[in-house]
Amino acid sequence: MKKFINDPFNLVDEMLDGFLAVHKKKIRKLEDVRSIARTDAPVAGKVGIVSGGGSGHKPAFIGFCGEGMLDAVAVGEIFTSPPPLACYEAVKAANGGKGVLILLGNYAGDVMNFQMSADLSAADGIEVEQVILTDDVASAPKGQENRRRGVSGAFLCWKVAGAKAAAGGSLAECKEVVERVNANTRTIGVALSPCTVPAKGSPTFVLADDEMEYGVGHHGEPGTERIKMMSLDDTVQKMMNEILVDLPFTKGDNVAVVINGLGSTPQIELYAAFRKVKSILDTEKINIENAYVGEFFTGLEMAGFSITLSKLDPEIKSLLDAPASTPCYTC
Amino acid sequence: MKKFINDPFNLVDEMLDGFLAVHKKKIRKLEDVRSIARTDAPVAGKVGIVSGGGSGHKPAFIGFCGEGMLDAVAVGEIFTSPPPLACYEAVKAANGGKGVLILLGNYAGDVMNFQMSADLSAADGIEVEQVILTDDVASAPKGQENRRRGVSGAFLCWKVAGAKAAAGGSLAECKEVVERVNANTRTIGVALSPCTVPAKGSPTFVLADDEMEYGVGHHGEPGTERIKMMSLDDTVQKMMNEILVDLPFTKGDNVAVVINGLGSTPQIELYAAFRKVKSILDTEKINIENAYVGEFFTGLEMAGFSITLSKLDPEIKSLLDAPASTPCYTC
Amino acid sequence: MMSESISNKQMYHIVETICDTIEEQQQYLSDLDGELGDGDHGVNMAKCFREVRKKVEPVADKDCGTILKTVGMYVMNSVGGAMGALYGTMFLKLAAECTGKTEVTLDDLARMFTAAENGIRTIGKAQVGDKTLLDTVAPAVASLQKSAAEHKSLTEALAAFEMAAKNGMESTRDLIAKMGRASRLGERTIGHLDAGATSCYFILRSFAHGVEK
Amino acid sequence: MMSESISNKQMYHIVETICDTIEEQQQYLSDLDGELGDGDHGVNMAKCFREVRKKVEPVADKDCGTILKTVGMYVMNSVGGAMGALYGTMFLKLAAECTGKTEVTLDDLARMFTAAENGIRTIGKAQVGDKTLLDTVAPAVASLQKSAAEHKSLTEALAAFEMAAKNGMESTRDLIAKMGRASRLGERTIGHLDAGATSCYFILRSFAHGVEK
Ligand SMILES: Nc1ncnc2c1ncn2[C@@H]1O[C@H](COP(=O)(O)OP(=O)(O)O)[C@@H](O)[C@H]1O
Ligand SMILES: Nc1ncnc2c1ncn2[C@@H]1O[C@H](COP(=O)(O)OP(=O)(O)O)[C@@H](O)[C@H]1O
Ligand SMILES: [Mg+2]
Ligand SMILES: [Mg+2]
Ligand SMILES: [Mg+2]
Ligand SMILES: [Mg+2]
Repeated sequence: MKKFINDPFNLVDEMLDGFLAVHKKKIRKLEDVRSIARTDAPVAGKVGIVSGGGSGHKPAFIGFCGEGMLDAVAVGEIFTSPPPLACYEAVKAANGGKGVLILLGNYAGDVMNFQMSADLSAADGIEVEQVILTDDVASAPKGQENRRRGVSGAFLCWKVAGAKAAAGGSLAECKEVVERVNANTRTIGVALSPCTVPAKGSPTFVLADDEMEYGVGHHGEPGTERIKMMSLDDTVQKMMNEILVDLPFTKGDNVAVVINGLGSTPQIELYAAFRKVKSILDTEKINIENAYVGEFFTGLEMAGFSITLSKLDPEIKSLLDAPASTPCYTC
Repeated sequence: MKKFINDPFNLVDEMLDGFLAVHKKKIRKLEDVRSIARTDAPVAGKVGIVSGGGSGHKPAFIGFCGEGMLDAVAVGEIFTSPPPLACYEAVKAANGGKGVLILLGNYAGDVMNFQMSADLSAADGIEVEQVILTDDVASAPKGQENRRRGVSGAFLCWKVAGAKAAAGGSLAECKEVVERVNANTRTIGVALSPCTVPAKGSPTFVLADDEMEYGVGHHGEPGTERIKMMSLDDTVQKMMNEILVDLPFTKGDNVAVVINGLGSTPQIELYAAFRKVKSILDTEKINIENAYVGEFFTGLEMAGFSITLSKLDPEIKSLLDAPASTPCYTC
Repeated sequence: MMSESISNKQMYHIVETICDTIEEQQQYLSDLDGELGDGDHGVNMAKCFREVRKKVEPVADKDCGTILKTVGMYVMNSVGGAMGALYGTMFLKLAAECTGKTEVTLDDLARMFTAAENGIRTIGKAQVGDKTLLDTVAPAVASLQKSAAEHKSLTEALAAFEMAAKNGMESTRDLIAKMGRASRLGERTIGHLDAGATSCYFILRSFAHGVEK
Repeated sequence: MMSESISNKQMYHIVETICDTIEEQQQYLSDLDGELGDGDHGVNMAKCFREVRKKVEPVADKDCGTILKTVGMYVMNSVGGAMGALYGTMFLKLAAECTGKTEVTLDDLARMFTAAENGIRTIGKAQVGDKTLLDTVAPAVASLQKSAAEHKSLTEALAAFEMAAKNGMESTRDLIAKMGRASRLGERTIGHLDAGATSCYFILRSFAHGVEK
């Protein structure tokens, strides 16, 4: 394992120290727990939007804490969900009196810890709702959507939730619009090489020089197939075939596309992938309204990328386009 | 070589197709050459700011083309400077009648090709000035600063030049302020693993499992030393020792810091590195006014990072803080 | 001969035994998790119980409830992950049922573990047979309840408890994972022990072994 | 026996010979560049001259100036890098001195290469001895000028030209690089041939070999 680290068990704290120092104008740390909030949280009279999860996915989650997106974020160890107290304090910090919406990925640890924080918050009289995000088509078959992992589609959900809350939406409205985005979003990922959790020291999987892990998760979870290397265009075609039929996306749909680097894939390859996605969608007469290419939800230094397609309606489109100002995303 | 590519010789064009489609609101392609410009270029009555160089450094250079930064960018093959015609068309596209400033890295190909484009532009009656950027302390000893490579300090130069031009600065003023930034900026890089130019197919260098390339260039150029792996803190300390004495930076100075990922180093490590930089500067009583952590100038998928320190004066500080809206940097 | 209750001193030894055992078994637990999950279970557990050892030392002389609550609060509030929630709940529930006690009888122990099992079921939503640590906990707790009802000696009860936990752990080998990361692998999980069920066996076994010290 | 001038048909053969030679030597050139630079010289050159072959075919029957200008325009405007600028300049300067000519004499050739050398010096700012392609060009051009002044036969002149280019290339082995990427390596560059000087030798040699066809 070659990494720029000191004691692996201090890495998340050291990262957070650096992150807080760089972005002190936008975010602050909460006391006693490893959670952050936008500097002006709670915003009175606004629904609070909270997320969180394991570290190692940067810019997710903390990079999207700020105006127009997340009010507070609970920070876990690498690939490990944050404890209930961190989630609970994040909810309290986000609570501006109009309720708090928690968005979380569908991972056992996140579900348990956020549920406990929701129970604690409810006992405090805070109105709390949760939406569990499930966009990864590779992680469970169609018909079992609620068993799927939440992956890079989360970026769209955070953006929409934050914008809806900023626009004065009620807790129920914010929840409804995120559920709508989640229901209309599909992602699939592929990897060429694994990542290594520093505290563990060995890679999450091993691939031969001519192999790809198809359907891989953001933590290096095994995919649905181990396939031979293919050209970029063939890889994208295979991924798109799977995504398009799953929702399905059809002629005339308006969509947002996210091409998300999983860690060490150069941007040059991500933009080349977008080119192929666009040419497929052009052929299918599916209209790209919003496009995002870069790193949004990584898995440490994994080489790979994911494609997310999300069917838009006018409200969702306008919420995506609403302003946001966070450490890692500004529009 | 494991990469998401089709024909390696088409990679730059495919990337550019994708890039233009994603960022069409901010940038457009120039006709007949591989160069881009902000959609509203040339901006009448504003000095034009042009840069360019080989591809594979994304978000540099094209990611910083837009309001408040670069007006036009010439795009080369991977790690190969663009031809004179591409540079010349970029200059023409940026020329709003008040002259054009070209910022380029100190690489033989860039120097020759931009010089030819400057000659062609001058023959057209366009007032052109060039500043050759030279921030990499590892690439030539002190006293031979003008032989040094231009690396991630370029990000600060582009930002300052763009802001000065946007503020109505004359060509001479824009040139002078960039020269001031360049003269006050020092960078050093370190790598844990190489990158592979797709058309070549083999890595730029080979390191043992316990080795780092210290003083590495953005193309994987050999550094000044091949050293044993060290902790992050020791690595940063060694780099800072070299940077601090070179300018030198001293007590009471106000500085901007850039921690730049070279490709596959996770953000978590970059922020942890910033933490150590900050603690060293705190001890030295050097004041961090601006901090930038992320990828600004990569070398494909190299694992590594560079530290840039730039001494600020009030004008430079305010130009760094001025608004910019480009595909990959907005403030 | 063992006394018919567990003293607070013994409870402290139990916690020490847990810490020692997890440390020894770190690699084994990670290897098991590597087969079906992300391979970090040993590291997670070892890091957790290394810290537990430090946290619990200052309260070594306190009552059983305080000792177990100290473990539970740390695990619940600092560890994170499914393990933090599940084992945090387990220790907090154990603690809540012996608040203030410097001696814990077999009846107490049965009540404590019944509460712990319920807590784990509530938060984890797993069923017996889902290939989780519940497959270790449930038969062990049932055995404890039976021993208590039959007024067995503490020694006998703990031996049966350990054996039931071991059988429960072993039972996961033939099961298909229904919860957590491993559940994505479906049938491929057959033939492998569940990592959480195994670490849970080591923890429960430490109650038997720790008392003997 | 060779005629005393190079026809446009022969000039086209020369260009074809350059393309063939670069293709053959691709790996060798990359290996040389790998020792002192970034290892892409062979790939860069091969890609360039594969395209040159296509670009020059449609003008195969045109005058020498048109043929060489077609090469030069492509290299200058499409290749990029130091090589694009330097070789682009070389071919454009060669072309400019034989505009409209279907026959090129030794005197013409000497004038063409003198212009090319000057162009390379102006744009590259290298000196002889800096371990660049100029170390190949300069002695070869000097030899051509001498042959022209001494009214040598074209055959003799081209043989001397090739030999001078070869010696020039070989001279780079003992030099310290002063320009380009390799210059950062200082003394470590001694003992290695310069990649650009070597590709330049292959190009100049093709003038001799191409005429023989
Ligand atoms: N819902 C659940 N109820 C009970 N135990 C569970 C549940 N989900 C997961 N587990 C246990 O968690 C163990 C994995 O723990 P660990 O590797 O530390 O966490 P992670 O899966 O987050 O890496 C599994 O072996 C299983 O026994
Ligand atoms: N200023 C210069 N003048 C003449 N030749 C040069 C100069 N700088 C570099 N060269 C030549 O360029 C060659 C390297 O070319 P190449 O590998 O294609 O480009 P790059 O160095 O950009 O990868 C060197 O071997 C050297 O002969
Ligand atoms: Mg884990
Ligand atoms: Mg090169
Ligand atoms: Mg695990
Ligand atoms: Mg080269």
